[in-house]
Amino acid sequence: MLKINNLSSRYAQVKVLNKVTLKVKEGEILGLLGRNGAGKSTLLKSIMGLVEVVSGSISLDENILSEQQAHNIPKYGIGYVPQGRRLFPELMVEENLKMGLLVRDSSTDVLDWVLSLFPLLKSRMKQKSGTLSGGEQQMVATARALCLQPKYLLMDEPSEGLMPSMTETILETVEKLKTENVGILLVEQKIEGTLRVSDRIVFMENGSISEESDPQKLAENPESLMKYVGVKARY
Amino acid sequence: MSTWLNDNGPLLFLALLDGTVTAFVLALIALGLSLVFGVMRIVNVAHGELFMLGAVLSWFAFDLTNDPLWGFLTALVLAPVIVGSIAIFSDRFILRKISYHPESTIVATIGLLYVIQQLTLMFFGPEVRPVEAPFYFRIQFPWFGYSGYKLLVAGMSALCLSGVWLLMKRSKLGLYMRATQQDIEIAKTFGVPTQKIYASVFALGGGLAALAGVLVVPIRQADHLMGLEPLLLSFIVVIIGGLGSIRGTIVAAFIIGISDGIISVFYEPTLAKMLATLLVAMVLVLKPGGLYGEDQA
Amino acid sequence: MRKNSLNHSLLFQGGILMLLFLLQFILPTYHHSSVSKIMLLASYAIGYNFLLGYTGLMSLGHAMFFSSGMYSMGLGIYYLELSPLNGVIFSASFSLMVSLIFGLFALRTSGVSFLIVTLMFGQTFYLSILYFNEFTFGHDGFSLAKYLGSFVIFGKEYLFSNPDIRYNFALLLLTSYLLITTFILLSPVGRILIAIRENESRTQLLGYNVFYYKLFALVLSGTFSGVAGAMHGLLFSYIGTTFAEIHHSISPLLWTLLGGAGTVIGPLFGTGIMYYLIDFISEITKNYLLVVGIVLILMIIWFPLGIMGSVRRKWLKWLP
Amino acid sequence: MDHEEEKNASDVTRRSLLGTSAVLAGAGIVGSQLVDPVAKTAFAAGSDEPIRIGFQAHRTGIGTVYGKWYERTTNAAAKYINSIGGIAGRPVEIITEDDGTDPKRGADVVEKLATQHKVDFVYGTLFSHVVMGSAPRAGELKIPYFVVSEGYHVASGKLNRYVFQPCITDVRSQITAVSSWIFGNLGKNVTIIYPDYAFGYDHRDYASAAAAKSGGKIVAKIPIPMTEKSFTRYFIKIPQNTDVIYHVMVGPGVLTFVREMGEHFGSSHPKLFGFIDSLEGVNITSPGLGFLDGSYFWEAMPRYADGYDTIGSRFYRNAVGVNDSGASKSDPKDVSTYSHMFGCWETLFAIKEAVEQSGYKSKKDYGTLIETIEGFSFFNEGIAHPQGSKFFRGETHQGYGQQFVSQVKNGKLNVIHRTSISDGMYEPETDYRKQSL
Amino acid sequence: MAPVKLLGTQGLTRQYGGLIAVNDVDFNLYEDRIHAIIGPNGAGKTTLVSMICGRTPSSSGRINFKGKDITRLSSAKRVQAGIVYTFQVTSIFGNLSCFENVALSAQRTLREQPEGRASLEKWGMVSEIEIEKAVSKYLLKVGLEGIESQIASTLPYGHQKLLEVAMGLAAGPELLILDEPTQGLAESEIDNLIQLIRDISKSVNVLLIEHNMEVVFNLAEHVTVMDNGSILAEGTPSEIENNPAVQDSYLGN
Repeated sequence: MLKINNLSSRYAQVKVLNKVTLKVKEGEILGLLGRNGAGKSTLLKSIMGLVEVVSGSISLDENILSEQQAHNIPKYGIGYVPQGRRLFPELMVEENLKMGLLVRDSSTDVLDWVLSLFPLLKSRMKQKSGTLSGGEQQMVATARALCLQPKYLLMDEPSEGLMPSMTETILETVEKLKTENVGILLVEQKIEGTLRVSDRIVFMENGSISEESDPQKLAENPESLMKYVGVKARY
Repeated sequence: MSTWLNDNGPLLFLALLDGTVTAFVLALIALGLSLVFGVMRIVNVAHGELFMLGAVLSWFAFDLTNDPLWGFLTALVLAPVIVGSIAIFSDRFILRKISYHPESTIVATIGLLYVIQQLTLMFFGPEVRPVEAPFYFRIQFPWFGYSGYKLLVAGMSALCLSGVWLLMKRSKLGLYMRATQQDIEIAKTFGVPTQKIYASVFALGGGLAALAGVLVVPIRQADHLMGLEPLLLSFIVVIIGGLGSIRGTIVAAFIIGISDGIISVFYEPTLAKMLATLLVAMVLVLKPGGLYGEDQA
Repeated sequence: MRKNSLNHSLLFQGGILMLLFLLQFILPTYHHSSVSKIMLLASYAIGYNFLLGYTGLMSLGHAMFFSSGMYSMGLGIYYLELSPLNGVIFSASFSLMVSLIFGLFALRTSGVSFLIVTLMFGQTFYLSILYFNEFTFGHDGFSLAKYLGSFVIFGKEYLFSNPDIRYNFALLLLTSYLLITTFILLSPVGRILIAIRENESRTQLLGYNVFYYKLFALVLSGTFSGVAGAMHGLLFSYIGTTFAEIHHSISPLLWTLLGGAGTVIGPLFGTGIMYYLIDFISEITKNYLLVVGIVLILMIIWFPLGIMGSVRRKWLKWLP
Repeated sequence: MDHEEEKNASDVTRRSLLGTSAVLAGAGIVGSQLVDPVAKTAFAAGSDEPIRIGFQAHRTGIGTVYGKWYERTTNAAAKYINSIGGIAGRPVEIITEDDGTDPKRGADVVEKLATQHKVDFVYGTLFSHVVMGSAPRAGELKIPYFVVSEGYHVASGKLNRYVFQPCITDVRSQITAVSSWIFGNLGKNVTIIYPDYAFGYDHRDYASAAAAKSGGKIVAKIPIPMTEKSFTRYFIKIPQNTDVIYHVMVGPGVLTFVREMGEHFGSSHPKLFGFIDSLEGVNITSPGLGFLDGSYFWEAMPRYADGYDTIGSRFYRNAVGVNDSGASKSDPKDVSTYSHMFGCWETLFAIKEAVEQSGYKSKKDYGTLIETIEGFSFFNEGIAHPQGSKFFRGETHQGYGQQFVSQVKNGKLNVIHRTSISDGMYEPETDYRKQSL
Repeated sequence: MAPVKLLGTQGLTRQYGGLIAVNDVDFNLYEDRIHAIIGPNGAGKTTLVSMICGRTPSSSGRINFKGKDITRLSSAKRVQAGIVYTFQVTSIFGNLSCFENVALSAQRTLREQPEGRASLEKWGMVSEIEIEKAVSKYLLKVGLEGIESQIASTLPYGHQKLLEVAMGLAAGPELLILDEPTQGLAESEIDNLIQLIRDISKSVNVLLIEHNMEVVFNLAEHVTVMDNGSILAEGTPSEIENNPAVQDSYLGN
């Protein structure tokens, strides 16, 4: 279980998260919704140790991650798919994936498994990742995180800037991972897809959790969506 | 044309030969600076002093063993290790404390330059020390003779360059270094101990400078002031070549080595240095990001 | 509010200048002369800081400006038999021209590339002084002492080497540099320069052609350095390549960073401290550079903003 | 040759002869005090206020090796002078400040010595650009400034009336003296390789002048920048018809220079004549110097004791702590700058002579002191002047002595020729005595 | 009266490596109405306006403003021509006071307007008093009066955004581009901002890039929808609201 307990954190001098408490179980998909600037990305970065934690804690099973240095956190099995993909642009696709494999010394079987999820990448292995198209880059970013055999995967707007068909591929992957018992914390803009794949939905506003709900209820009662995300869902 | 070649052929040949040797030596000295510059994005002004330390340690080894070959081999192993340790120490207790801030780093490494230079003067003395080459032979061309060891240095330098290239492209450490260079934050999220990577890069940079010092000292001698000139030249090579690009470093070293060789054979030397310096400046003015660097908008 | 800052800083700088003025009556001979020299070198550093501190461009070629001022003045007096006053005016226009031409090229680059381009141009200039040694007297340099006559102020005759003349001319130079920079910095132009240092691309997006302002800062900085060089030559009568070497470019960088880049008065403190640090320590040990090195490292760890930069952050917020 | 020059020249010959005889007699102004050194160790009562001599030393920077030996020599001379009763009965105190081998700092040091340490005289510096930077300040401060630099800057009239170079021959005179020997003994077609800065230009210009006089020819002039680390590309510019390579390489590159010259030429090469400045502080048996075997060097004072064995030079060698092959007695690997540092020893004695003869008591006597020195015409060989007698010209403030030519054989420098003072004389170009004090 | 065209792009494209951020866009903007661009993150909105204001060079295509081709003008020249951009993430001068921030922007406009010259006219300089007056005016306009001496980075986030708007206004725009002005603001702050934008639009043409549909439908008179670097749809807010293609792109299918 990935537990976030009463977490406050800050960037430079500005406080960005305020007493956030959240749990994600293994094999559970948690959708995190909220407006730009609500603190969703910061929450993911806090888990990865990239943002200074002021108070509260983050723990995985019995390990307290918030006491660890950033580079040790992925070793517990936490994969991160950052916003904007952020591949190592001068590295080949192969090398980007290797970065994932090296985290927990994964075997080549893992690579085979990951490539079976994204067969297109097989033909791109020797290409510099910065020259790939947006959709291909997103595949690499996801594949790179999967290469460390994550127990939990943190995904920050994986569909950003992608064509609908590509978004679909990503969501399918998410659903496939659920069957492999991977817990996923999904930050998304595309509401419908998020509602479709998530087990639970959490809304954030101004650095805090403002409401928790489940997708069915939201579908029946879309006011929260309007309030926190500012869109009308088409139900 | 052919009479010109007849008259100047030997000159041209020598200029190319000498320029090539200079280029290889320069590339080796600049390589460490380039790595540090590329991965850590800081300018290590003390780089020339680390090169000087390598040369001086080589003299100590030579003096101690009193045997060119054994001294050379000892220095080849010890100098990079000692200088690398000094680099790690500096990284831990100086650079990390100022958070690798670019301007502060320049001041701090100038301070380090003074400290290293003065300590060397204290322990080593002001004299210029010769070191005998481990292997020595002379090659006779029809028009003039040339040092075999110099060609050997060029060869060993090429070997070191390929070694570093392999390290960067094929090893885990190299992969981590390149990843850190491109996105330090994301590198952390893939388990890269970036602090240690920084320390290793700084140590590797220092070690390479020291290695260059050991290789070069039999053709140049050692003294405590020898660090400034290679520092300036490496600077130029690194910037012209483009941030952290090994290929750029080598190409730039050749441009500078060969152009210096040719210009100074055919012109008055001080004029030649003036022209060469101006040429380099103009390359940068026309291509501000360096030959292989990201172009600055 | 700017007026506030202006008043405060004029009071503060006025106080320091008044102190320097009064000091000349009590300082022992050696320190009297040292302070004259510090004021001259600090003027150079103030010129340097105008570029580094207010537009964020770090140069390693300012010795070129300093020595172009110094040599144009000295050679002008030697060959063209200019009067000292005309010599200084000549040097000001010469260094202005040098920095303008240089700026048009070098400002195409920025950051570390700018650093290297300045270094290269500086070295080219240094080498050209050596190359044209029959005209410039090369590495040895030359002394102006013989060619400088006396001059009359209020009916009294003075030599340039007169300690009081030296002290007060240096003080005059320092005062004018401090006043000019303060007024520029607190004027609309200064506001733009500071904006360029803080965020160049944003300044561009406020509708300012950043290049022209950078060029202005560079030319002013170069001319200030050049006139400081000319005054150095005039008052201390030696002109030599040591003032064109890279070390002489590194010095104002260190003085400025030590004193606080981006503070008008900082370079004066930086220069004074470095000068006396070397002076005192070299008496105790011949390894004074070791101590200087350690001090530099510790200073930058403890006061990353330089002395006056830290003072401004903590206490004197209005400091320009 | 006009009448005046003729008179000068004959004067010199007479004096140098006198000097040579003085070697044998051990007599002379200073020599007489050596008869019983112990008798005068007690300083005259009431005048134990020391004579303070400021020493401007190259402790750091490119002149450090010279600076170290200048300091050793100076301290040895001061110690000896104090042991024989000091200067005019007053002890000598040396106050040393580092000039960093930099003209800027040099001027500051002169000022600091004069106004802070309140020394009576400033003395000691070697590198000519430091002299150029410092001398104006000495002139302004009106403090006598004795340099040990061998530059032609004093005698050329570039400096001022307060600057003296009494006990080391200037480079113009050295070149004039040995050039005629080169053209006469080694060959007529000479290629000259020299550093591309002031010191080198003196060689280029005065060697050319000497060539014209002695029927020789300079076939090529090859300047090398001071910062050069590799020289291979310059050797290819040496013309085929060169009989003699005349080389002056001051600076750290010398060993490389010699070794690369060897690599370039192999076994058949022109004769070599060099100025020992290149090898000052360097062991002749250093690796790579084998190529120099059989080549010739100018020396101002022979490094090896057997090259010039006089009472004075033996005493001096002992006092400074140098062994018979020119290295430190305490560390045989530490080779001295023997052809220059005697200047420090001798200059201190020149100061002693000047003070004692002028009756100098304090700074207000500077005028008399300067006029007294300007009245000097020679210094006698002896313990005070171990390099040999000197002819001194009051109008140029410059001293002139004999020079040596040595040949490298079996890793050792052997003196094969000694010039007379007159060989190095030239027309004076200035008269400092006309300047006001 | 037919609307007057203020700005137009033809075939504007921007490519980063293998990514095409903006693909062959023809975008037109007419005077006297609030125009909004909407679209999901990564749709290319910011890249498009960055090319319009000259922050980002275009890979190909042309831009016209008031009938003149401005494709090759520097960003500074475009600001002088009247295209003013305020940043998505605040890009104020954090180390300077609020006064300095607005003054920087105001002084250029004043210099170009004769009434600002007052006594220093012959120097081509602006009197500090005029600048102070202008700064007060703009700070008052965005509701930040009295914070002149505060260091900008110490302001709350919402106020920094308002300061940014004040700087934009002080630059004397003919076209003010607001890039996600409501991002990170609280509900109450958003309401104030809507009022402010409406007020501004009386004298200045406003181009709004916004995520918040409420804000867009509340303010905009014309809406352009972008997705995947291209224009997906254009029209009035109600047309857009009922466009199924837009619904798809925005909410996923």
